[in-house]
Amino acid sequence: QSSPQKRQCAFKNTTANKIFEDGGVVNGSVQVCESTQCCVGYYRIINDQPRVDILACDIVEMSCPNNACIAQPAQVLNNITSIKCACNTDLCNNNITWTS
Amino acid sequence: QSSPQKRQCAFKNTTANKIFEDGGVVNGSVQVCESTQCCVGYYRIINDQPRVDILACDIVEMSCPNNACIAQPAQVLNNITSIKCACNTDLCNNNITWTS
Amino acid sequence: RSLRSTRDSTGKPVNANTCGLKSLTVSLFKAFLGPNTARINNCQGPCVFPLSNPTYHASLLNSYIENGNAEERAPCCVPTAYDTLVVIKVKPEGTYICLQPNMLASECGCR
Amino acid sequence: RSLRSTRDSTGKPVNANTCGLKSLTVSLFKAFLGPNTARINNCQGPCVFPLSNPTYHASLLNSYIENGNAEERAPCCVPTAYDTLVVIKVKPEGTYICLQPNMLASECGCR
Repeated sequence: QSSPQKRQCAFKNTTANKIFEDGGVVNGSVQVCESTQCCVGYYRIINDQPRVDILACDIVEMSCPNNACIAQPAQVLNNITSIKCACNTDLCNNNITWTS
Repeated sequence: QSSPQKRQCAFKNTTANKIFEDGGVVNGSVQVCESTQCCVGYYRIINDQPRVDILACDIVEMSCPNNACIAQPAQVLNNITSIKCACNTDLCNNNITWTS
Repeated sequence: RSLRSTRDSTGKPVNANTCGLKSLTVSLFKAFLGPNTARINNCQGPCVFPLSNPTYHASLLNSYIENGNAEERAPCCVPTAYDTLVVIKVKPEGTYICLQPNMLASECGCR
Repeated sequence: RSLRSTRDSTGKPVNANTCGLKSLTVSLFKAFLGPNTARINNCQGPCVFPLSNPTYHASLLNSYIENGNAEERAPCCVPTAYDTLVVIKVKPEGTYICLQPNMLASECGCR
């Protein structure tokens, strides 16, 4: 985590969560991460398809071992099925790898 | 405790404890109790003699079975020996009954 | 004004099947010149799902233990709010009356 | 600013002989979309005289029990302060990030 180059992540914030903007400077659809090497994507499964809610620098998790954004096991919370992915290369969270 | 006549107690407050003044109207050395039938006296034992610190309507204890102010067992707190008495007749706390 | 708070009576009723407030009166003879005794109450009862008045921490801890981690300290029924009591203190300079906080348990919860 | 509080490390060191903070990490998979796990810590250790970080109520309760009243609930080692944690929640309208209070035990005491 002492890389001289700052991680860049795809940025999208459909629900306007201000806290995600604390993760780094946002320029259009790209965020330059201030204090993490991880990008993250959060999706809800709607009509069997993932719909992106948030793409950002990952200020929640502590680690991201994958290069590509591979979906973690689905979670059902409040009767809603959600998936997330985290990854450690620039803009890697633009595409989620997921099989229903 | 539903007596129509309000209890009168001897009043003395050497350390100016404002809370005791909440117990009833003070007129010189007499306090007319607002909400108790009990009078109380607090003493420190100095050179084997009780020295009065507080005489007032008793707003701390819940009961006072005695007519006269008979000293309760001495207590040692902060290396100081203290006694107290409580009683249920007008001005009964003017004199403490105590044997060293 | 009331010198002895009456919030005691608003605590949860005693129920042996859940964490709640239980009447307890103790002597104050060794601590204060007055009062002689006080109803300080106590919190008692099991902390099992659904927990009484839990924090999020207690709920997570309970789930963790129910998933087989019996060696962890389980949530415990303790006071979560207190009332003050008027007490008589003795100092070398004299005898004082004061409001002593955290004396009387008034609410319970699993922590 | 620090999104995950660092106050954990200021808690009392683990000491089996007294009530104190102990590291505990649990899964949040059933509660939040993120993080996957959190170090929520736990309070553990005996509450005997002199009590750790007691309230006046706990001290009175301990004296009462030590005087032979073993049937009362004894003071218990529980969290007395918490830190918040940043978590991801899911609602029908979307996915949210928020600060969840009372998630991480940061101080312990006998209650």
